[in-house]
Amino acid sequence: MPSPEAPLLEVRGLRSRYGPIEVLHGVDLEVRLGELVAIVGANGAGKTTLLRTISGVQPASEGGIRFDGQDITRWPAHRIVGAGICQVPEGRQVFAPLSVEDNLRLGAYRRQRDRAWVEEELARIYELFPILAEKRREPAGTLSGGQQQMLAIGRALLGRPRLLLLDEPSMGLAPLLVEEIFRVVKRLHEEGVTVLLVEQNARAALGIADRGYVLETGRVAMAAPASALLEDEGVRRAYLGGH
Amino acid sequence: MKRLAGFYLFAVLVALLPVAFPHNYFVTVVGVTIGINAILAVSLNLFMGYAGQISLGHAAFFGVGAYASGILTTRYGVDPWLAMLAGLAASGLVAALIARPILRLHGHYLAMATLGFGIIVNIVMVEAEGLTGGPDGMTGIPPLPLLGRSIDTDLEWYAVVAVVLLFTVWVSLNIFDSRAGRALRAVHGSEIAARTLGVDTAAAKSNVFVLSALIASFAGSLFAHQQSFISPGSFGFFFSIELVTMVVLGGLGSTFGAVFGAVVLSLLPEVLVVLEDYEVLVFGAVLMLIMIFLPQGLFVGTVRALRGIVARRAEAPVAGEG
Amino acid sequence: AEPIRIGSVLSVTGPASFLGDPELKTLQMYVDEINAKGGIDGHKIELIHYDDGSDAKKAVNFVKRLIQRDKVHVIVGGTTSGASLAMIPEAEGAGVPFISLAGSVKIVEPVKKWVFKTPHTDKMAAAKIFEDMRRRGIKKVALISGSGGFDKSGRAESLALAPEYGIEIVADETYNNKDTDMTAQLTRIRATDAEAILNFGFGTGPAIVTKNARQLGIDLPLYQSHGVASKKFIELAGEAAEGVRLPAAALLVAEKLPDNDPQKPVLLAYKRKYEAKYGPVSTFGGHAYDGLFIALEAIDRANSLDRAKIRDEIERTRGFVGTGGVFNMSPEDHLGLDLSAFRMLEIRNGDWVLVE
Amino acid sequence: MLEQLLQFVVTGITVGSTYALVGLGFALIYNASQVVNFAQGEFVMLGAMVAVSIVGAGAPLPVAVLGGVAATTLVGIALEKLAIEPARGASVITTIIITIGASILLRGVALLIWGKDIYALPHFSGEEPIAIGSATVLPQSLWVMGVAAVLVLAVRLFFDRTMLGKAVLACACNRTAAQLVGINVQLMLTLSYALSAMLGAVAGVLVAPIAFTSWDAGVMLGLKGFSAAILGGMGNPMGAVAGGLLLGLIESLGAGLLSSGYKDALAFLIILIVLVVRPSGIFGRAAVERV
Amino acid sequence: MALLRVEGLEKAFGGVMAVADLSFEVPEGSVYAVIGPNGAGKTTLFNMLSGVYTPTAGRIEFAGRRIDGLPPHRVARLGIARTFQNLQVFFNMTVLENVMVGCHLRGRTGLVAAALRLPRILREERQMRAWAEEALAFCGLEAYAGREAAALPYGILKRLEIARALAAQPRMLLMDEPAAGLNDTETLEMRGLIRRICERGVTVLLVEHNMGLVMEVSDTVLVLDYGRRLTEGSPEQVQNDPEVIAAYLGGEVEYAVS
Ligand SMILES: Nc1ncnc2c1ncn2[C@@H]1O[C@H](COP(=O)(O)OP(=O)(O)OP(=O)(O)O)[C@@H](O)[C@H]1O
Ligand SMILES: Nc1ncnc2c1ncn2[C@@H]1O[C@H](COP(=O)(O)OP(=O)(O)OP(=O)(O)O)[C@@H](O)[C@H]1O
Ligand SMILES: [Mg+2]
Ligand SMILES: [Mg+2]
Repeated sequence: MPSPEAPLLEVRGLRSRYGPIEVLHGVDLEVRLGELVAIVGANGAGKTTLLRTISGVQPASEGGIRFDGQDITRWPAHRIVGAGICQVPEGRQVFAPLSVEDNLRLGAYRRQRDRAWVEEELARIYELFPILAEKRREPAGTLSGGQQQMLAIGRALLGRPRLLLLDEPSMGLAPLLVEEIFRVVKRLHEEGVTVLLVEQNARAALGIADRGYVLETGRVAMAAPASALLEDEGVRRAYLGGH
Repeated sequence: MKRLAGFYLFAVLVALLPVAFPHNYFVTVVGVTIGINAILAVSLNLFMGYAGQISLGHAAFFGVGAYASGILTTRYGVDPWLAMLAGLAASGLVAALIARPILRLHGHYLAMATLGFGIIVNIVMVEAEGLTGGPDGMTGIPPLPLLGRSIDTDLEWYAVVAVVLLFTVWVSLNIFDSRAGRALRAVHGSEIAARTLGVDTAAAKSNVFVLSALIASFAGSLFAHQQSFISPGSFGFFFSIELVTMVVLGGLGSTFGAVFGAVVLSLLPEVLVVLEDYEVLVFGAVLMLIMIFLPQGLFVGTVRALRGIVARRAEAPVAGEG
Repeated sequence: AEPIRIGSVLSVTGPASFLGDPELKTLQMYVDEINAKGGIDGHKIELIHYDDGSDAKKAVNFVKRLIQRDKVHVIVGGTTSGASLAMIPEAEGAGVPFISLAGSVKIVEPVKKWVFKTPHTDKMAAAKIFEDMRRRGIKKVALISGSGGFDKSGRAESLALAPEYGIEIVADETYNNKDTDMTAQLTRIRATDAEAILNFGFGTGPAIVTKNARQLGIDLPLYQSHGVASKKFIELAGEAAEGVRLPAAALLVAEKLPDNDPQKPVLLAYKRKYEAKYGPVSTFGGHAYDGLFIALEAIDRANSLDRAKIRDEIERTRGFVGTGGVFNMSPEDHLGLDLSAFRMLEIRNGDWVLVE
Repeated sequence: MLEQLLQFVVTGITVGSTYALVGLGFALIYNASQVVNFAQGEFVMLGAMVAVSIVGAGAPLPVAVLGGVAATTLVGIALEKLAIEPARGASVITTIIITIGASILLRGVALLIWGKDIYALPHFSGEEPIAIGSATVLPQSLWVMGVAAVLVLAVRLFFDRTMLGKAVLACACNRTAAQLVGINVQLMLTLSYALSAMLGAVAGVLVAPIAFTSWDAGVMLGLKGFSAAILGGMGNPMGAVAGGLLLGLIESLGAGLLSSGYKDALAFLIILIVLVVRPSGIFGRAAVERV
Repeated sequence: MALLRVEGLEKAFGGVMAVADLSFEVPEGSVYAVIGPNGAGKTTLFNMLSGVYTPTAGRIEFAGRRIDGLPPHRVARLGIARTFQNLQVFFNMTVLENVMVGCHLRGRTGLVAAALRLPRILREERQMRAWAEEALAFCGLEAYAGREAAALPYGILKRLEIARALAAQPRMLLMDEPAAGLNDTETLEMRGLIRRICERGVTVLLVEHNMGLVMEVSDTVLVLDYGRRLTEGSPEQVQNDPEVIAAYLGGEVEYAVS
């Protein structure tokens, strides 16, 4: 059990590269238990790469990642998921030929033993996104972009995350649903799930976050309480449309 | 000029080899085999590497060319060059006929269709004994006349095949950086996007299929005259797979990769032959090891690795070519 | 003294490997033995061999390699007819005596200056079979054959020869050499009025044909070709092989030959030697034996390593007792065997029995 | 004529069941990785060869069958661990070339161990033909058909009803996403290679009594199995069976009614026609890719 | 005059009516937005307009010509280009090459001329390269020209698709969620880009969920719901339409509008 102050997720000096090109140049970041932390940054800053590296689908070339007191830097991805880190990946990444329901159930792949919980959560997700219930037998590949995004979110929730990594969860969603998503994130946060949120809608993200990081070309440029970032002139100019 | 720098280097190498080793079996005899295989691999790479399609029936076009030359010259006394033209016409026609229906298929289904086509052609070679001589093949194919004499010696053949190979490589490199070539590579990248940008993908695929069939057929005619003997076994499904292997082994999409793959795959058995009973085993193992450690292919993988080292030295992102 | 360089391209792997393998073993065994005894007139023998993997295309390069790089004095080899035919232009062009180990008549007909061969031809096999059929009064025959060179050539020779023996071919079926079931073809044959079945093939095909015929309850006399002349066939076909007849070289029944048979001592010697080292003999290895010794005796007679002289001496081979028969070559006949080289065998109680 | 036809159909089904069994193995690995495993035919050969050796050593047939299947399964696992796994991130085509290399290697190994001889395995329940009307069939063929039917159902249930099966499918369609839901992609791959090696070996030992086996026996069976799997619709176990049976029937009817020399050409021609009409095979569903 | 005229358009997938009985007109030179809930049929509409799907009923007229049922490359030839919601970048090429494929329709040399490198190829290559560079610069991507497309972040790729489509010099550009994945500042830049595209005389058909962007750049907004027209009007009209608010916008639009 980590002590209350000890961060649930701790990233230290993380470097990551695609082939010869390094894109994370030593990122330090932490998320405490129960916190909602937002990351903002321009296109190509390395937000997606950071989340991929935390989830273990992208190798870290240097530095370390600790989760819940354990060093998970070199763990295989499936073990990291097993430990409770779930991700809504960029670009949805649904299992196109599989049915919507199979996609969701696969989200609970490592939670299969909690049968009752899975059924309950499934029902909850269908309630949240009724269209998914309607299309439960359809191949996920036939869904519209926004519907696939809903599916990706639902799939991650079925993993019963302790730490939820969200990579632009509102992308491609209708305004009504964007609101809904933010409500859900907020609720999860209140229920005690720790959240690391990457959002293009920085204003909204920082609006519900406790703290925020600004990532610039693979480095943390700023770390501060969310409210402070919202006020910061530089952040406003670069990420919030300058208002 | 930079665009063709590699080509000039290659041309010089091809030209110098026989000068340096005029009576070396590996240059003048195996070199001809390698050259023909390289022509085939480069032509297949147009279809596979550029357009992102697959063909497990490429050897069939090689065979159509060879048999056209063989049959017309020995049975009907047609002039070898005319026979070669007839082979080209036949291959081109067959390719054009099957291209449209078959090239609608994708991935493994396309592989199956081309495989089936290749096997059918091969069965005809075996069964139509009256024309083809059946499984034992046909002998006595005359040498190729050129400039008033016939090409006979190994060295002469080396020269002919080298010229054709260089021409093929040049053509392939030209296509890479051209409107038509980019359209093909776009088909590889995303067929839908290519279509919405005005590329008639069906036509593009079909054209390159026909072109690669024509080159293969030409190589087949050369082969028939050079060997003076042909049999169906040389044009079967195994050889088609070997050609695909050459292309991938060298590096899919790269012209020199295809040449390189052909060199390695043709030379390997000549070298491994001393291993006798272990030859098959070692051949398979070598093939696997190359692909495991250089999944991009021997040529492309090595070039990338070298570039990576350079880039890391310079710590600057690099731009690529193909 | 300069070693005698004997070159060989054999199908040691690939579909024809069961032919090429015993051929290579035979060559190696005798070459080693002769060298151990000090060679021939002080000349050691150097055997240079390449495996064409049953691919005629490869054989062409290898024969060039033998001629250009290895500078061999004589070539013994060419396992398949395809490979042999492919090698002929090179041997002819370079003027190297070439003794082929493959079956097809085309290799020596028409006669080519530098090319000889040792195995019986398919035509002889067909003739031998038809002779036996005529003796048994069979007039209508169903033909079934594989798709390989051997099979097809056998089929063609049978079709051409049948009328000479007053035999009508009432069915002409084929199968693929790797097929696993021939009941469809045999069902068609069953519906004809054939009085016997003749199968030209080798490998698994003939065994499957034999078994399938029994499965379908066909009890016509079944003839196989010399392509199955090995114990393996009996083993694979099992009980179904009972009563099957085939023409074969005397090697298969060496022990059962009458003592006055001139071939008997040669056969027994080869057989004992080979079996002591490698297991059951096959007639294919025997062809290599014949080829090797015809070449060596010719070199001995020529008393020179001059290729042309060796060639001339090979052509003068008379009364050479080999495993395939007694060879009498001539400028018109570069094989030198007659029908008597073949014996008609029948399988009884899992063993060969001489029919005559 | 009708009598003959019955025999042709029976033969077609017999041969087709073999193709179906081999095709099933292709479908399995394809489902896990979209890779066509060119070494599938060698699994068939290995299963039979090992069983032959065990019988030769004097063990009873059931032991030999189990031994052949077990040994081949291990080879399948080894292939995945030693060749597929280290090539992580290789494209589908590169992986396919690796399997081509593996098939050559396995043939080479078989050549060293067993030489070039042809071997037979004893029939499981005798060789007395069984009459079906005017047609006959060997008991061994019934074994082939029966086991094929059972295995197809099993494979189908595996993919349709179990989470494990779905996880295998998930790996093929999106590796990253599969990792992100906590699937051990490596393990799934190993599992699928193990299972298809097992399927291949089962096919091998079942067919060896009828069709014999030798170091290169896998090539043609592999080709036919691949054709069956494609004809039916790659990845669909039912498709592999339908494709196999259809292929068997085309061959035997082609040989019986038309020309035996061109029967294979006919089979491939029909495959071509089917594909032109149905580009994803008989049972295959067109890939859904939205833009 | 209307550049695009759609009448009674319908697309059914099995039982699902993705688009039903849809009619509208797009005047030349305008920015015309199509909005609606997820799954309303917007992308399906684009797929039909660009020839990727064949409508099950109805007609599409572009510049007075009927184009429904035409294959995509024929549609493209008439002057319709598009971007994709699910990126369709040529990942096997560089950024410049991607955009040069965009110029495909403006060139005319074929495979044989290319193979033999006839002199006109050289001229055309130079020309295409210039066009492509111009399109890249227009979208602010000149710095990326030589980069492999596969190694670029999402946001850049979205702009690359726009540059590629513009390189075809279309009369009409279909943009499917160009601002998805962009932060507010980048969305502002996108707004500028769309305006400039429009200024070049290209008619823009826009699908977008970012209402801030839609409301600011569009001349007309069409709202779809379940494949049918819900309403059509100026941004102000649509924004205040209670039906649209209920079905799509929701009460607190603060998250969506920048
Ligand atoms: N597969 C890849 N190969 C090489 N480089 C890559 C690859 N993917 C991303 N990059 C590079 O890594 C850097 C960071 O990309 P990343 O996708 O993490 O950015 P991001 O912050 O998520 O951007 P966006 O907001 O557009 O999603 C970029 O410069 C990009 O070019
Ligand atoms: N190929 C297909 N097969 C089956 N259903 C399809 C197919 N394409 C689209 N649909 C269905 O049609 C409907 C409309 O999809 P479309 O992608 O057009 O929506 P959209 O308006 O673009 O939504 P979004 O805003 O989420 O991108 C959806 O319900 C979708 O599931
Ligand atoms: Mg990102
Ligand atoms: Mg959409």
